[in-house]
Amino acid sequence: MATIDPLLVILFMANLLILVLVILFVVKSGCFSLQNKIQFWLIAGYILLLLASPVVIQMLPKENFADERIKKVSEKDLYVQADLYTIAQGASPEQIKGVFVLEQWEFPYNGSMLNVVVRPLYEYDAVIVVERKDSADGKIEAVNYASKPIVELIDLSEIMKPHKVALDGNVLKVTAPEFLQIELGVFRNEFVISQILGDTELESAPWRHGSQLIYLRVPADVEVQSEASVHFVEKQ
Amino acid sequence: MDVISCQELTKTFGRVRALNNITFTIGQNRITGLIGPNGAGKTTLLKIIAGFLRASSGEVRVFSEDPFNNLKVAANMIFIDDQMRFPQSLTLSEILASAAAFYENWDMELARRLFDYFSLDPEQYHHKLSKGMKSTFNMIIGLAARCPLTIFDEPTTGMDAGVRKDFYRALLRDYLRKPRTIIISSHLLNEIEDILEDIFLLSGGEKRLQTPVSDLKEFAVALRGKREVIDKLTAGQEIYYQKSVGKDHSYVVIRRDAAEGLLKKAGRDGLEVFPVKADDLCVYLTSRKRGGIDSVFDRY
Amino acid sequence: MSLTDISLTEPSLFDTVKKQFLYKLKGRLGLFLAMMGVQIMGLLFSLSGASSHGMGDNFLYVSVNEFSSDLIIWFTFFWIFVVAVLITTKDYQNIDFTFVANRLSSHLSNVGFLITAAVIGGVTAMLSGTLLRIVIYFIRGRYMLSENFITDPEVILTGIAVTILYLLLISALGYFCGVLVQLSKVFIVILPALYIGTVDFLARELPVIVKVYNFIIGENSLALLAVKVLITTALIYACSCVLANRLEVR
Amino acid sequence: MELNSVEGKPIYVQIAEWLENEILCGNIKENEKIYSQYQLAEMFNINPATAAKGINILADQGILYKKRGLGMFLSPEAKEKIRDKRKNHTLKRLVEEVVFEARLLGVSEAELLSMIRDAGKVFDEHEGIEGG
Repeated sequence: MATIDPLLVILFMANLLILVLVILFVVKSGCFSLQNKIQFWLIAGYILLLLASPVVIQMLPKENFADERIKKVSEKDLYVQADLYTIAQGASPEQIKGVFVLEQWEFPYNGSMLNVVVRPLYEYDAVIVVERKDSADGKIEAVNYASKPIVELIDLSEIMKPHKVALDGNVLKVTAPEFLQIELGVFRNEFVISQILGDTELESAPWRHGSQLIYLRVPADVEVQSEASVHFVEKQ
Repeated sequence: MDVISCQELTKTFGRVRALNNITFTIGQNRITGLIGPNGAGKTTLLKIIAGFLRASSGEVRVFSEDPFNNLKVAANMIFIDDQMRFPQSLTLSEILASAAAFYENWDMELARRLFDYFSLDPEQYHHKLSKGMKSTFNMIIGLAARCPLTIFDEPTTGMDAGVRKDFYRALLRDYLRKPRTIIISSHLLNEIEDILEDIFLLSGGEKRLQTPVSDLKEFAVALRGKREVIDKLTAGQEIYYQKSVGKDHSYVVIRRDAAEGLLKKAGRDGLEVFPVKADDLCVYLTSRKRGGIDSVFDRY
Repeated sequence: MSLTDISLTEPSLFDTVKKQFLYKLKGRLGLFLAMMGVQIMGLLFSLSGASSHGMGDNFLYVSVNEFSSDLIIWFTFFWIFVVAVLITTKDYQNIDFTFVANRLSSHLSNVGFLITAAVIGGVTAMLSGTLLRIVIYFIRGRYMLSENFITDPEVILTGIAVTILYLLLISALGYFCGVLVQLSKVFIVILPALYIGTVDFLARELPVIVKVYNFIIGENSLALLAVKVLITTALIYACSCVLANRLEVR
Repeated sequence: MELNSVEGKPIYVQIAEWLENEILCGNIKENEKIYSQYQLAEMFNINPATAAKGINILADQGILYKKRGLGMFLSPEAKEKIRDKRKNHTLKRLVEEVVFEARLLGVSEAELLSMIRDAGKVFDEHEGIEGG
């Protein structure tokens, strides 16, 4: 037999002791001298409340439910490991599975120099990839690619916040997305259910980090410079 | 046929012999008083009759059946004592309703009237009653159940004198209305003596006497007079009780039929003859030592 | 005079058991109150969540709180064990024998009571899980709730069925232990020792016990589980009745 | 009437005596049905069997007679029989006791007779007061 943490044993025993005391207190007590009728209605009320709860739960407004706001991920998506860094190494974003466009921008631009700044500086390493277009069409296109963050089989990409990209003179400002903190409540099936129906898929489901990448396509005649690290790729 | 019959009934608890070789019968529709000092085995005997305990040896028959674990005996018998337990969550009136379901002959009207008379609150809980009130309530159950065999084991524990009197009167009147076999155990005879038909004396786990109570008063006589005269007269008699009175007088209790011849002579010999009170006789017959507590001090 | 003059009641066993069963149900409401207390306590303990873990990157931090009503079910198991032991004690037995009873009718009505307790316990324990979800919904509104928040009826029914089966088995075991203790107080010492021994020593030395345990508890088919548990339960109850049938009462 | 259980007299004897007194007082007429054992049991709070024994004493002495299925009735010569019996038994025993006591105390026969006479006078006066 596996060794058991003595602390757990003590906690378990303490729990049992409390339970015994509660049962004995209720059963033995002269201090619990409820009229039989009150006792009966208390118990009946409790059972009725429980019987009603499956109905009540159906009627609760569910706008705050993950299931409602976020699509459940499919088996297919789950095992796609989307690595955005291959883009930085020259892969075409469209060819990578699991990568999607979170947001895109287009700016008319006639200058010859473009300064890309990242805010907040030093605190954030944005991954920026720059591709020089074939022609000088006077347009800067920016695409915010992302891979799906998947937690407990839930695709959180819908609530992912994109970067902010703005052009001011010859400065293209890339601002990090608002930091999102999400609390998720999930329910495990009771062991009596899982004995018969098997464990929920959750148990084995992997988690996926979501990551983001800013892909800039600049006119052929624009020179890009930046204090942040910028990856240049050639158009394939 | 008899309601109860026991043949050489013996009951031991471990090494303790609670009942020893008891043989008796109790007929139908009689009120029998089971009298004996504390520890005589009264409760044990009654519990065997009720089927709660098993006889170690011998044969017990109640309604011609072995009472132990017998549903038929249980359904026709009720056993009232101060150890009776009821569910704590039930009020007295709910307990009465439950009892009514169990006993075919249950008389709810009687129970209600007794409730009123003894001013018991039907909404009260049994475990909240005082000792005397508990006994009163138990007694009401015992009476209202109207079982062909009704056993009261020391039913008046904790009752005050007035209630005790009322109880015995209620018992008698209900018995007159619906005769049945009733056994009442007590360590004192005097207060139940009148309503009894038979008396069963038990002491040290042995049967001492079973007789109609009307014969009990004539069962023995007491003689008082000079010690040597008494000693001469009573030589060879069974002496139930003996006590020294004054310097050279003594007081003895002997069987009346054995003494019949002596009694005539007694007056002439200067002896006084007394009747013996029934409850005194019971004490004499069931006491551990002849001569009573005085015997402790006499040879001191 | 002869005995034929007395009109004696001829009770039927079934009738007596029925009356006693109803009497017990009425008189032991407090035990269900205890169940309520135990389950609500389990629910309160479950509110904090069984476990939580988190994951984050530059843009997102997700913390996941896992909730489970397993604890409520375990508490209910414990409750029925205590109840089963409790009703074998002298106090409860005396209540039986105040009115018409014999050993068999007393046991049968106890078994009936425990079956009722198992059914009520099973239904309430599983549904407490649903109640737990509702409570969490209201007190932890900021959560995004997901995954099994709403359980399919057939899943709940399966859960109820399995819980009831376990409760039946545990109540039978508890009753058996109680009866053993009534037979001899020695068992108060022996039983816990045996339990610890079984878990630790015997499991190693006697794999049979583990096999028996797995045979019953490790069953994945509801129908087979039901058959195994019901037969075992019936056997244990039968043993208890036979063992205690010669006991003296009151 | 309350029964006296302190005095050694058995209860059924007391019942019989009480019935005799009722008969002597004329509370029960000839050929009238007397109290049943159950009525007596209820009146005196005693076991009906004991009461029956008291009735049976009188029946044995012919004071009562039995009509089958109807109960006990007072025989016509009941008063006479009771008076005879009491004279021959109770009074005789009392006199014997008085004589015995007188002997023990050395009281002469003449002295005793005068005491009896005095007691009779006191009794007569008492009756007179009650009557007047």
